[in-house]
Amino acid sequence: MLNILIIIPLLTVLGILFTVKWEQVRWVALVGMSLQLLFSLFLLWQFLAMEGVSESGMRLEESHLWYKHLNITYSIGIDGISMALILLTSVVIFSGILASWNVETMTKEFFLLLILLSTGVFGFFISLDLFTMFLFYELAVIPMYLLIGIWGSGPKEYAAMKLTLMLMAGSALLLVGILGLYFHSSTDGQLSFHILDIARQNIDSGTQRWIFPMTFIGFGVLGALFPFHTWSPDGHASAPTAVSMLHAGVLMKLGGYGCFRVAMFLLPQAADELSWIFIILTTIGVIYGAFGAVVQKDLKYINAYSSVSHCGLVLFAILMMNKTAFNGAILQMLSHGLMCALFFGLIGMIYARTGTRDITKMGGLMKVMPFLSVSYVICGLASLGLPGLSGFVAEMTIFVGAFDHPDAFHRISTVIAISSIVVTAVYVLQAVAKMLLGPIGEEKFEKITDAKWHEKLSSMTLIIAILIMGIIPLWLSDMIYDSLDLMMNKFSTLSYLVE
Amino acid sequence: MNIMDAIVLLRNEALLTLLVLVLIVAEIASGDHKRHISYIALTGMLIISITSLFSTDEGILFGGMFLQSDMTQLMKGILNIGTFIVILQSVEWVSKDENIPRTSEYYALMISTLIGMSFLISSGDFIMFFIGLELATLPLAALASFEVSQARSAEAGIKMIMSAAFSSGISLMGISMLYGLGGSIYFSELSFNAIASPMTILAMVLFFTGLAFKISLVPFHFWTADVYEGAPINISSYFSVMSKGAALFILLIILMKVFSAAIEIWQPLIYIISVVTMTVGNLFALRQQNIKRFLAFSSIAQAGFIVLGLYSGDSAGLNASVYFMLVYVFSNLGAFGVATIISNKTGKENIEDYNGLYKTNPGLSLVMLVSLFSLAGIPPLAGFFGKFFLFASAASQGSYVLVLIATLNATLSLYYYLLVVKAMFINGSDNPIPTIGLELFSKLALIICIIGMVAIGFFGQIHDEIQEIADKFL
Amino acid sequence: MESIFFYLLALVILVFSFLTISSKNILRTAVYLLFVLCATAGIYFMMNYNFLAAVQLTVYAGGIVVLIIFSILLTHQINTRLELASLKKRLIAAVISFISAATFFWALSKTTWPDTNGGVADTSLNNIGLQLMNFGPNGYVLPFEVISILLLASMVAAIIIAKKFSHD
Amino acid sequence: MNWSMTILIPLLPLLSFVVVGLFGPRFGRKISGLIGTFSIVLSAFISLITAFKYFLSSGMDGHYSVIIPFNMEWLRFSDRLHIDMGILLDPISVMMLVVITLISSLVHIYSLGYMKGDVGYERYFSFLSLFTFSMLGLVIATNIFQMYMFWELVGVSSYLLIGHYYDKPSAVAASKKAFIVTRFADLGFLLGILMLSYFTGSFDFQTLTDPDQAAYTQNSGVAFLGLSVVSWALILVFIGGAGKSAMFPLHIWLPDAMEGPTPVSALIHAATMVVAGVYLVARLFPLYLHVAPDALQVVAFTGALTSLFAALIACTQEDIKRVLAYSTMSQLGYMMLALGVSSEINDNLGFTASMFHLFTHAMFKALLFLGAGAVIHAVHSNLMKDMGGLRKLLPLTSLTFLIACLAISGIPPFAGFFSKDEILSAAIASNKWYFAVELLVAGLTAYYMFRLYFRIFWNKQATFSTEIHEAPATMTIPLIVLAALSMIVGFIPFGQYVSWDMSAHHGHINWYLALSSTVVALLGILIAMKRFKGEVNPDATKTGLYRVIENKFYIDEVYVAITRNVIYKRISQPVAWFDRNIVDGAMNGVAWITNATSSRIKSWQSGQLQDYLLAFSAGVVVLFIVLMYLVR
Amino acid sequence: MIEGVGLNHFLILSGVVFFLGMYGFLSRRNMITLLMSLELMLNAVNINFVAFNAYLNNDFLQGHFFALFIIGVAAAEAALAIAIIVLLYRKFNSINIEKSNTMKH
Repeated sequence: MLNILIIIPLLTVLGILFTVKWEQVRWVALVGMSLQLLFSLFLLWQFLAMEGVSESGMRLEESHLWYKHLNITYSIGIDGISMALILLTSVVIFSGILASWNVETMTKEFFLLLILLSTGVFGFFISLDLFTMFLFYELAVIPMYLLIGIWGSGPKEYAAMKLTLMLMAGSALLLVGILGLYFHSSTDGQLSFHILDIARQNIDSGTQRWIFPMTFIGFGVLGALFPFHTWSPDGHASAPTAVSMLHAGVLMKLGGYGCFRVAMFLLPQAADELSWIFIILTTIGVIYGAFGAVVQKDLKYINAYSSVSHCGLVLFAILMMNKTAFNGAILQMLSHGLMCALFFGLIGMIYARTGTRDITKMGGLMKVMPFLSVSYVICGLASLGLPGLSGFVAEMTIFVGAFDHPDAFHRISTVIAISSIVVTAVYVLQAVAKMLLGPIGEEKFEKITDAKWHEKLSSMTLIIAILIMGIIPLWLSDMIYDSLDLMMNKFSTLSYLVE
Repeated sequence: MNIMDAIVLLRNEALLTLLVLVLIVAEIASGDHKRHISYIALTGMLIISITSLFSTDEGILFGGMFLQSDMTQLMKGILNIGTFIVILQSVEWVSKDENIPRTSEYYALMISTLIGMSFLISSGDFIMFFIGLELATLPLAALASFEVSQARSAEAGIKMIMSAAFSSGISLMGISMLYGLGGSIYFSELSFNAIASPMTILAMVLFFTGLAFKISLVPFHFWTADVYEGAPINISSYFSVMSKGAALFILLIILMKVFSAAIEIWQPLIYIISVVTMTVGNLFALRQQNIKRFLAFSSIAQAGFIVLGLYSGDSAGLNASVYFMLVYVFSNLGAFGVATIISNKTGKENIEDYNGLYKTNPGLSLVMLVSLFSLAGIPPLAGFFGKFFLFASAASQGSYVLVLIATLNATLSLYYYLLVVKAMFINGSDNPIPTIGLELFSKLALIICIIGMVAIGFFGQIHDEIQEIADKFL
Repeated sequence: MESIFFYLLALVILVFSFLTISSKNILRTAVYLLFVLCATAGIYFMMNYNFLAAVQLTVYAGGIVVLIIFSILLTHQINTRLELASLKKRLIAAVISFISAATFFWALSKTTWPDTNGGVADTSLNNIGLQLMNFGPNGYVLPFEVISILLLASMVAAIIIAKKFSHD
Repeated sequence: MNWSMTILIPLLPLLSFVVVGLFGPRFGRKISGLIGTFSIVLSAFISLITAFKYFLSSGMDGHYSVIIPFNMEWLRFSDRLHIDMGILLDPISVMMLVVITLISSLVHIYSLGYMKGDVGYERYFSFLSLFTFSMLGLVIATNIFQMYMFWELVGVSSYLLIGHYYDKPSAVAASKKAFIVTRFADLGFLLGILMLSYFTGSFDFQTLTDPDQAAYTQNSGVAFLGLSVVSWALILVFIGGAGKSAMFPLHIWLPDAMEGPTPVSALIHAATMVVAGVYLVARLFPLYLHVAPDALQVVAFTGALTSLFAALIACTQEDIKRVLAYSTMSQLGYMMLALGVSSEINDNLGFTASMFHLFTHAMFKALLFLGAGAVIHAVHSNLMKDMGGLRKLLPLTSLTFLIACLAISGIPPFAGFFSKDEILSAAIASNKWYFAVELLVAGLTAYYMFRLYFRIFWNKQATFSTEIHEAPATMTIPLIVLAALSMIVGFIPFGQYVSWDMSAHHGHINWYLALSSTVVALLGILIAMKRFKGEVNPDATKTGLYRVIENKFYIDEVYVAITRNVIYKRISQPVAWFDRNIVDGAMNGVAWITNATSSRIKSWQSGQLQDYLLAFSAGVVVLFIVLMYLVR
Repeated sequence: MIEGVGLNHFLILSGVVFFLGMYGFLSRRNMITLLMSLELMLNAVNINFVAFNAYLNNDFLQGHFFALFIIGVAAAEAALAIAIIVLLYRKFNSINIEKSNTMKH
């Protein structure tokens, strides 16, 4: 059944290929992605209806042998974590399509690549086999180059190249890590790329110690791990709206999810031993991204740095290695995905109207485009962790989880990370104040119109998702929480870890 | 041995020789309708390609000078298919006014090199090895200087033949030493009483250079770029795939089978060569302006990856290399195919000229894109699988550092492939290449390449099949 | 007695080899090369490889050197004094050649050659002819055939390159 | 007894917020305003019923029990830690419910008139409803995390309302400042919560405030800087409270917050939200008292300092709303002090006193603000120099304002007298210095309030550009109601209802103290009357010290210096620079090095065949040597 | 096999000739002299083969035949090279190897 998640986008791609008029292309894309969204919801319903967790912890598992000799399989399956991220992806891609309704140059190619990218993302989230996971990972990254390079703005070639190369360099490390895992997946008998198979194996700690950094940094690059995050500001700033949305909203989650599923899950011992290095890095990243955002003038840069901070929090939480923090990490991925997508979507819409992204040149936009402005404010509030919106749920879970470590090192880094929420408030409100409030910046802004239907629908989808997550988080949190048992079992073999 | 069995074992070589003869006869018979010769060559190659798909018996002919097995047959098949594609791509160029008088010579020479490669792969002793190698090389030098009106074509020819001669001299020195040390020219009878003795190592290195030269491994690669640039572009593509492939195959066979006991010597050799080759190839490739030079350096870097498969010295490595070569045929010929068409129609060979290509020639740009991505190893194109298996085979020996260097190099290579992609898709141009109407054969060639690149990866059976052949072979 | 003769020939080979690579007159160079080849043929004779020596004389000395002389004439080089390459280049070439040679001789000094001599091969023309046409072990009919393809191809190749086409 | 009705108290405003917020523009101004007002009035009504029920029926035996009519799991962190959403009824929360809904209803009604003609009318009402909802959620929180959530929501609705006039840069800046400063303080709150919950394994107030549990006894040892871990946690929590309640030095946002519409100031920045800090400390009071008395010292000291400090500044301000804002701060200081000095010695009178003062203060301070609003509404200015002699033009406003001034000054029998008296008696029982300070502040309070009063309503008649007339009924009715309340609420026997252990106490008035404080207050009034009843030249009296005080001790400037110079220039800009140049530079550097290497080795490919072959030969030799080295 | 002459003497002779040829190939400018240097190298290799055949593997004539085929290939190589040299001479009007460096970097 999970195959449908890949089949729908692929069919959409085909559909787009055979569509002639550019006006129709976007409709094809929209219909495809609406189906995808509906199917994700259906899947969620199915998932929640399913009683109990199977022995492997995964549901709807399927496995087909692909490369017999290397025992590469096409294995898919979901647990609560992937389910949540699939939902996120389908929401974001849906609103991404709507947000890029007005792409007029090479429309066909644009939507084609966009949906191809989303195929990669869906595939990644349902993969249980490291090989296919890696395959989908790269499939998701590469269309980015063209999407930014062709439809981007500013120094787009540079940004696209930097982004692609840094991410691919990350995946270079990752590949080595994956091969390392593969060749240690069994001491006798058949080697395997299957995550659950590898998880059953206790890899010796010396091996873990070198594979862990490889995989963690490899995925971490995409998860904006400091200091490998520099592709993010330039990349986001140059990318077209929907791409920024998808990239910040979904693609960066691949990094976090990968760190979680591969680095932490399969290499618990090394994770425990080496986490301090990465905790330092992520703590720096969290606070550093926030401070970096304070002085930015370009809206996209503000959000890019804020992403560094928020995604740093994801990795930070993952490294805290207890159930609550893991839960928080996944929630933060969802929350950040939704609000970052909304942010970038709104920025795109604002940019399309004002022709600038410099907050010092804008002002008073609340008057002329109340819908977009209010959406922006809601998003900003979600970003700074206002209760009732998604950010709060995620951040608090992380903080509570992270605070569960009694030693001074974890405590101090937690406190530093928490203090970022103040800085977040500073830059969010600063942007809101300069851009939306105050007197109208330039005369030409007075003629600006508010959002069109597709823009409204795009924003509303995300806002509703943010609200649902913020107001009734329990089902989501429980869904993720219950799926963490698999992970925790793996950790429980390490007697010295605190639960 | 039954004569019929012998002919069946020799079918590839026999048919190719027959084709050469037919071509020469056709030259006389064709008169003014030289274009028909192209069709003959095409049909011939198609038939031969198809026959090479069938599995074969193991066989030893000529007292051990000719060895045939499924593996060698597979290798020949890959080369045949590649040659078929190259010929498809050549038809347009050969039919130009200045080339058409020499049509049959062109094909005859090309196919005679293919005969050489075929014998090279099947060689069971050093004499056949040497003659096969020379037959695979010498006519190519002539083909490189085929465009007699072009000075740089002549220059390519001289660089090719001089380098080749020098390298075969060095290599022969090594062979003579191996003969002295091993006591025989037959691979099966070679025996070394002290593998790690200085002379054995020296002889092996000297011998290795002859093939390294053909595969364009650093530091024996310098001729490559100049020759590719100067030679007619079809010949460059032939160089980059077939010539390289044949040498790689025989290197695989010799190292893994003949010198399998000497793995402690050549494993570090491959390590060093592989690292140096991909790094240097990449570093040069990223600053090239001419598409042929660019592809030349890219193919050098690819060669660095290919020899990774040798590193493990087991059947998985053999499989990985052969599999990659299969993929590489389609990928590289796809890229070269586009470059050929553009060069033939407009004479433009600089990457700058490709600016804005997508606007005017979306089809060609897409083929180029897919080919370059396949070369760069981007999923789900076949190149990704090929590279992955190469890395996996190297990693199976525990050499993760080597794999890391390779993967980082793959990233670096992505950079320059993206430069071309950027030129085609992103850059604008005041004077773009006009829309090109494709001829049937060129189109067909591109379609075959695309199918190859897109489809191969999805069929795991191909890999498994090669694995079985490789297991049987070693 | 034989050994003295060998050393004499060896000396000839060495001296003329050296002259071949150092002479400034191209025609003389060709002649020096001829001497080298002939002296080598002499060694072959001494070793009882008469057929090989004959081939050496006819193909090498008679064929290739003549070909070279023709090409000298064709390219109007007969009177030009060869210019020397730059000192730097010669120096680098000398150093690299010398190091290569040194490595080679060092390796040679470390080598004991395995002696697998059993009997003495028949080097008569008759036997050689039989072996050349034999397709069993130690028969050389296959290389013989393949080299014919090589020669054919080379011939075709040489023709298409050197031939002047009408529109050239 | 069925308390499920109470759930409507917060839900009605929430509903109003959603309905008005989403459909306000559709409904039109009038209906939106009415929906908002009606829902909150209904909510107030239910609150009053609840209060009656609670105090009269539940506390018959002199002891009130905690009632949790509703509690539902909202988010689960781990097996032991989870956030619940629920309703907790105990004396202080019921008292707060009444205060909030009452003041809010009056402010709503008042706003119907005050905001008439404003562009963002619907927005205003929806946010007002949001605020009310959040504030109600805060006080009825069953656990500290729920409180934190609503705490944040309160902060954001305050932000939204302060920035109501969002095209005015000063309002925008003020709203931003308010949010960020309180956010900073909330950081302390959050850390405090995390620490407390880590030790106790619960967010629940009932578990949390049980001082006997093992977590506290185990962690009572000195951990850091002479204080125990729990003390630190409670100090951190107090920082959160101090931020909301504008305690020194986190007070800087409150005066600026006066940029918002005046009814908002009355509701949020005088009566309800700013007392959240006090309420927080009161909520955790058993914990402070038993586990961390040293934290309570901090509370007391901060309260005393703030009350004095703010009172001094209030004497110098020209903007009437700012005077009131500083006055609020000063009174909040009183409340904090009262909590801080509360101890076993005098039966924890301070706790009751604090709550009592909170209660009375809400009434008269709201009245003051609303009165000031009426004045501003008439005069269209906030500055005293534009006013004067208004008592004839605005007789009703003048009268109610006078009542409020008397109430806040602590003149019997107005409400403030009773509560202030209790505070003073609590203070004197604890520390003489605190008493002295508070007495001084009482005098100062009287002084600045009457300075305000005289300068607005007496003084010389100012000239006005427009005609001045009394406000409409929607605005005057709340004034009258509040004036009435300010007069009578002091007589409520507060100790019987609200006390720290939830049992009824019988308070009594300490007449010596009452006398002394009244005298001091009267003295203040007299001085003010002497100086400001007639014409004044505001510039004449400005000495150096006066200027320092007028400029609020330059605290704002210090803050600006810190934020601008340290955070912005010393941290953020360097971080941005570092990112652009060092981190990004490193990545670009890798690319540069690759390119440079590439162009450096370009000459290898010289086009000279012999160079190639030289490399070839050299390669052979090098390979051989390396292999010799490696193999052997 | 020659009485009184060891295998190493042959090898030293061939080695010296080979590396002289190599030096010539690497240092001379005229393409025809390059070709001649190459012949020296191949000749040296032939000596090797013959010597090994005579001294070590006298059972068969493998080295002998190898030398024979090398001569044949060398002839083909030389012929082709000369054809290209002639072609080049027509284009560049020079057979200086250093002059044909139009393609580089």
